[in-house]
Amino acid sequence: QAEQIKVGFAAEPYPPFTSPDASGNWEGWEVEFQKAICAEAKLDCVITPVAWDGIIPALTSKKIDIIIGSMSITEERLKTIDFSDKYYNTPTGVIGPKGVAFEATPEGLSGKTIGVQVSTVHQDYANKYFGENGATVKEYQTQDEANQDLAAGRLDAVQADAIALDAFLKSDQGKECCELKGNVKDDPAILGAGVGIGIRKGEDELKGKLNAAIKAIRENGTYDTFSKAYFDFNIYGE
Amino acid sequence: MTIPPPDETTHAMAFTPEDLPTAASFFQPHRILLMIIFAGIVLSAAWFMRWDWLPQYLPKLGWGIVVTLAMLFSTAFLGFLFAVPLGLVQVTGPWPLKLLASGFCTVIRGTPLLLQLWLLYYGLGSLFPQFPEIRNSFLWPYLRESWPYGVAALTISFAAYEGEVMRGAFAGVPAGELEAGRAFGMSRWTVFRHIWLPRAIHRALPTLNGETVLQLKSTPLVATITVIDVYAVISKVRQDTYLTYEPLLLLALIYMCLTGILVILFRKLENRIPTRGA
Amino acid sequence: MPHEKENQGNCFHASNSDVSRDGDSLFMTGEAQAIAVTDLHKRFGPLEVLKGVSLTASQGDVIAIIGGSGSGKSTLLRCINMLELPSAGSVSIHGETIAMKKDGRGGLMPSNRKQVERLRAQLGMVFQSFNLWQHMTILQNVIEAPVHVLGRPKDEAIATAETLLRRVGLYEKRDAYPAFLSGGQQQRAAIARALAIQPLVMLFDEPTSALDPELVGEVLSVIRDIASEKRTMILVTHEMKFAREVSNHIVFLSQGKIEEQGSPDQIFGDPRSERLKRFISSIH
Amino acid sequence: MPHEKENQGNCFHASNSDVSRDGDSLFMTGEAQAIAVTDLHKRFGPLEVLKGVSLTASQGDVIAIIGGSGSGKSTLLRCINMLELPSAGSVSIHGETIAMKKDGRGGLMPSNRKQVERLRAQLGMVFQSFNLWQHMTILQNVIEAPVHVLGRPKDEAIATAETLLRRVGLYEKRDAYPAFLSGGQQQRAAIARALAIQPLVMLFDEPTSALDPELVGEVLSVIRDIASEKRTMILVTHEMKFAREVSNHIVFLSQGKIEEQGSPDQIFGDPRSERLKRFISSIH
Amino acid sequence: MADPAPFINWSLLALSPPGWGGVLLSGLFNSIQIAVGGYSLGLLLGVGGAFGKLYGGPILKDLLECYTTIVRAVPELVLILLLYYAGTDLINQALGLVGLPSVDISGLAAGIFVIGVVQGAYSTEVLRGAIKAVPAGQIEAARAFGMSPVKVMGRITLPAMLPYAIPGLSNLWLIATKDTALLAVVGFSELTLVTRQAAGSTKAYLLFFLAAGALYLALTLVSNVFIGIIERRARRGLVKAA
Ligand SMILES: Nc1ncnc2c1ncn2[C@@H]1O[C@H](COP(=O)(O)OP(=O)(O)OP(=O)(O)O)[C@@H](O)[C@H]1O
Ligand SMILES: Nc1ncnc2c1ncn2[C@@H]1O[C@H](COP(=O)(O)OP(=O)(O)OP(=O)(O)O)[C@@H](O)[C@H]1O
Ligand SMILES: [Mg+2]
Ligand SMILES: [Mg+2]
Repeated sequence: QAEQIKVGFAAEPYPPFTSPDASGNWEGWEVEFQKAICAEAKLDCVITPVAWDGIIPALTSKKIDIIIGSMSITEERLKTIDFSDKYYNTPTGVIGPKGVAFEATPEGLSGKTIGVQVSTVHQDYANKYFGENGATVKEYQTQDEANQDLAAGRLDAVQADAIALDAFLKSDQGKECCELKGNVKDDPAILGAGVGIGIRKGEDELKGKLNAAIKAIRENGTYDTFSKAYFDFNIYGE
Repeated sequence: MTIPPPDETTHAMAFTPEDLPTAASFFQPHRILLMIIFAGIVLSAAWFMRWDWLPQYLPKLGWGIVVTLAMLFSTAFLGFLFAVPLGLVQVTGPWPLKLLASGFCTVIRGTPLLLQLWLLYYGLGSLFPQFPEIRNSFLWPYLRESWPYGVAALTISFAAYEGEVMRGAFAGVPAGELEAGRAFGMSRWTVFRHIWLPRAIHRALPTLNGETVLQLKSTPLVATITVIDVYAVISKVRQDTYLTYEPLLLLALIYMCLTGILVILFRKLENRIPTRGA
Repeated sequence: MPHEKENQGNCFHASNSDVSRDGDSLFMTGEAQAIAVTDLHKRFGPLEVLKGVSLTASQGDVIAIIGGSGSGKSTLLRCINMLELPSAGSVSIHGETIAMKKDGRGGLMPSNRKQVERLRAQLGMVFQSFNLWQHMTILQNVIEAPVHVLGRPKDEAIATAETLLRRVGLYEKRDAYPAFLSGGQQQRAAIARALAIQPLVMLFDEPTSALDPELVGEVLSVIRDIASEKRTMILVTHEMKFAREVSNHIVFLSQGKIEEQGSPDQIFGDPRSERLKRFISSIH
Repeated sequence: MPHEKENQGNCFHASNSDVSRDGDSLFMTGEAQAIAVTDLHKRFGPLEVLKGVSLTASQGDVIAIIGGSGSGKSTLLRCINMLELPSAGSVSIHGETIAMKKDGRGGLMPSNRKQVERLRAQLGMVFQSFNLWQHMTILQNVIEAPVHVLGRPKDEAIATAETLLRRVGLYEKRDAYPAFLSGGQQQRAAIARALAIQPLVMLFDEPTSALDPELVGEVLSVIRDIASEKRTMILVTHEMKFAREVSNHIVFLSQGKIEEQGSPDQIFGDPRSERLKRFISSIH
Repeated sequence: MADPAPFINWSLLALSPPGWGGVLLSGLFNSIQIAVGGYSLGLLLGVGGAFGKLYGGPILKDLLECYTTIVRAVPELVLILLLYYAGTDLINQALGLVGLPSVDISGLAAGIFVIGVVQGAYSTEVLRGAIKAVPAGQIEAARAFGMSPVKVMGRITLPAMLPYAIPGLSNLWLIATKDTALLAVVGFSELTLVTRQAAGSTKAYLLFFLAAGALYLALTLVSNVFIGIIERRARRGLVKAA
């Protein structure tokens, strides 16, 4: 008798981690990860897409039970919710249109308009490092919209998770328009200690189960198996 | 096929000047009791909830309110300018124009504003950069921005709803008053400018009030296309602080105040041209 | 009814011979007739409402048009200032005939809109239902046509308007909106509005029939007052006693034709046609 | 005015002695009085509208209540079926007194709502403004109370209703909606609706005063017809000729009191009080 | 620069995957479910609210006044967020207080609840106006025939107010269908959100937004036909014009 757990993640496409197909199924690396974790921890998981913008309230008001949505572990978030150990960690990249040369540094981005997804660590980072150095930071509800506006010429650059950006650059649209300008200088205080599973505070039993499951799938090779299908490098970081 | 006239629903949906309480009406025993309870709720909300974030965001909130109001007034004004011909054409125009105008009103009133907004911004907006002519034109710096799309969508929506109201208002001006104008030798243009239009606006004013309040309630939708209005500022607060209730409650309070001020302004305006009865 | 044929289409010529008035009107006099209507026809679809009506009013005439409901009185009056376009026939105002052309659907239409607008501004019309402009104060109503049609300077128009409003007893109400006035007051304001363009002819269409009985008197006394200064007037009315007293010529309309016309004494004292007799007896 | 004091509060007892009718009513007879109102007071805020009125109607009586505007006639009638709650006094219907209790604000209220509803269903009220239910056809209006208040079977109610509608001359209109009928027809339908509950007493509040003069006749003739079958009726009316002809007792109300009452001949032929004299002379 | 050649790729709208037509239709179905549910709930609240506001005690009247004022002065979007997050939370806390287990509130139920509460305030105003439009004499006549208050309401007041209420109520229905789009911001997969997902996944923004617009419009137009029929029935007893 497995316990019923509602797994929340953003209802908008975030390839290659989560994206819906036309039959309404969600697929992507994070979906695979979630399946593996739930199987390992013997949890009966139901995936529940919610608006990214309200994902933490959804967790605290028990609309969902855990968040597996590429949510970085940060100090600020830890005030409200709890996290499992990290399950992946990737660098942060900046992309821009082809044919315009600049670097992913405060100087390089000065005077440019840079798009980020709202309430991500990237927003805070961009505000601190670029916004205060002459760049305009524009917030988007979804990563997809930011990419879209970059392709549409409304933005000069987009900062996000390097992997998410990579997926975009590999798409037809991304191939046409844009390229990686580089990764930003790390700031763990803002960019966090990797991505973890969001949990309500005080649910230590669940947290323990999840940590054990992460550890288990990493050790038994499941993690690497499904990761290979998506990435040609080590997504867990180190 | 037309959607029923909006007048009644406007009144049901929008908080309008006649809903304002009078000062005297507060001093009834049960009201005083209720107000004490209410004050208690407010105080305990202020005491037990987290408001430490507020000072930090005040300037942003102020700017957000300015953006919201700018959105409201510009789109209501522009929308009204379009509404007049839309209404007029439906009353007197030749049939192709009539059909076009009523078709426009039906389509706009029959689809959600959110969808129209996204259609303009993500749909149309994503087409523009594919044409180098547009990309190189002087309009491009504006087309890159998001607010022109918000203004366009809100204007179109207001024009459609208010166009329907103006249609009723134009049709409702007593024929005798227009006839009196003609009987005094006024040209058609003079009759329109001096009698028909002011009279129609006068008749439409109460509904116009309501529609403007409704328009205020529609403005937060522009936050979904990256315009930073007061709603977007509060969204940011929510995402920064992960507070569920406090920012939203403050937001509701802000909109209530804005509505209240708007309605009081309208009452002032309405009192300038007295009407009798109703 | 042979006499019906005789009367139909007859012109009623200069009434000066009929009455004692000597034409020392306050306003310009001249050879031309104030109003001349010739063989006017009007049909609404299949219904022929006016079947050839001719009528002349000289300077200073007060003509009352009487007749049963639906006899075409209002239609005749409205054809004079082209609020209703006649199907055939012609209308002249102060000797100037309104140019008409075929409208292609069996009726007529003015060939020169400007001319119609100019001539209309010489006719002061008072409607049964007042038709004051509700979004303007009484004063604004009265100065509207002088300023925006005749192009008079605003302060001059205001001065004239205030004199007129004083005359109809509404000076105190000049800044009120029509909706706040009684019917009688509204109708008096409408009369002031019509007088403000210093019209050649005043047209009244049952000016008292929308009023409560106790308000009728005040309006009639204003009209009586205007009539006494020998202003040309054509008035449709149901107030027979008043018509008899104030007019110098009475036209009895029946089924779209002039059934009988003549001096008040003749019409009321010695009606000839059966219909007029019946009409008069039904009124009393 | 000493005689005012005398009359005030007097009961009007069994009218059989006053008139020639002998009580062979079509409906049940008995010792109990159809209606007995005792020392009724009614105030609206500071205004005392009824200042102690007593009135009795026996089976078969037709009582006309007359009086100037604002004298409290409608209020009295409405107090009888508790549409207006009296401030003091009592009302009995067919010997059963409506139980009242203090409402705590200086007035009375029924202590048993069910009783009021039951007794109301024995009173057929006809309003000045008809008050037909606009969303029902005439037939539905007539069967509504029998079916949904008295619980009669629907087909039986329809049969009765059709008979009644035939009687008031509206059988053809039974499936029309009230708004499509003339005022006179609507009032006749309202009478049929009131008769359909086979009321002990019919109450009429100025049943003809909302009608155009030409429609009054048809309604009066229906009421006359009902009166002729000795149904108990209390009617407030301004039609003095009709009141005199149809009633066997007349009550003159003035300033909330019964100023004078008696047989029609006495009231109209030999009025005693000054007020009644003045009232009658103002009517003629 | 993207190749603009296949400007419209109709196969994206195919009903079965990989076409997104089916997803759109199921989104539409979700929208309709919420609209119907929310509208019905709103109507219930509205009937209660209208009678409360007209005949209730002073405190009930004031509370209802607060309800309608707040809903009418605060944007739907904000109300939806508040009710969606706070409302369901409060319900569970309330259940917890009385010792009941917290219920699992599905997105559908929450959507219906949110739209219902908003619609309830509007219905209250529409119905209150309609009840007030019923001539007092009609109700008085019913009382004079001995009808109990419940009967008066069921047999006279409610049916008689219908013709006055129907134009407003039909507008509210159309508003309910469109307000479901706002649930997109809380991640409920109604038509607007699935449209955005489809558009985001395929980058065919214009196509999908136009398709969704057509669906909403069709819903409106079909509703209009039914509204017309209902209105004609309800207005039978009223003289034309007015
Ligand atoms: N616009 C119209 N369209 C069709 N028929 C009309 C129109 N105006 C007037 N009529 C008809 O023409 C006839 C004459 O109308 P008119 O108003 O001239 O009568 P009237 O003599 O003024 O009557 P009343 O004393 O009732 O005002 C009537 O039968 C009327 O129904
Ligand atoms: N609901 C009410 N509230 C306050 N005053 C009322 C009310 N109903 C009636 N009145 C007052 O009571 C007085 C008597 O009214 P009532 O209608 O009984 O007079 P009436 O004799 O029927 O007159 P009428 O012949 O005009 O119908 C009037 O002065 C009236 O203004
Ligand atoms: Mg007429
Ligand atoms: Mg009365």
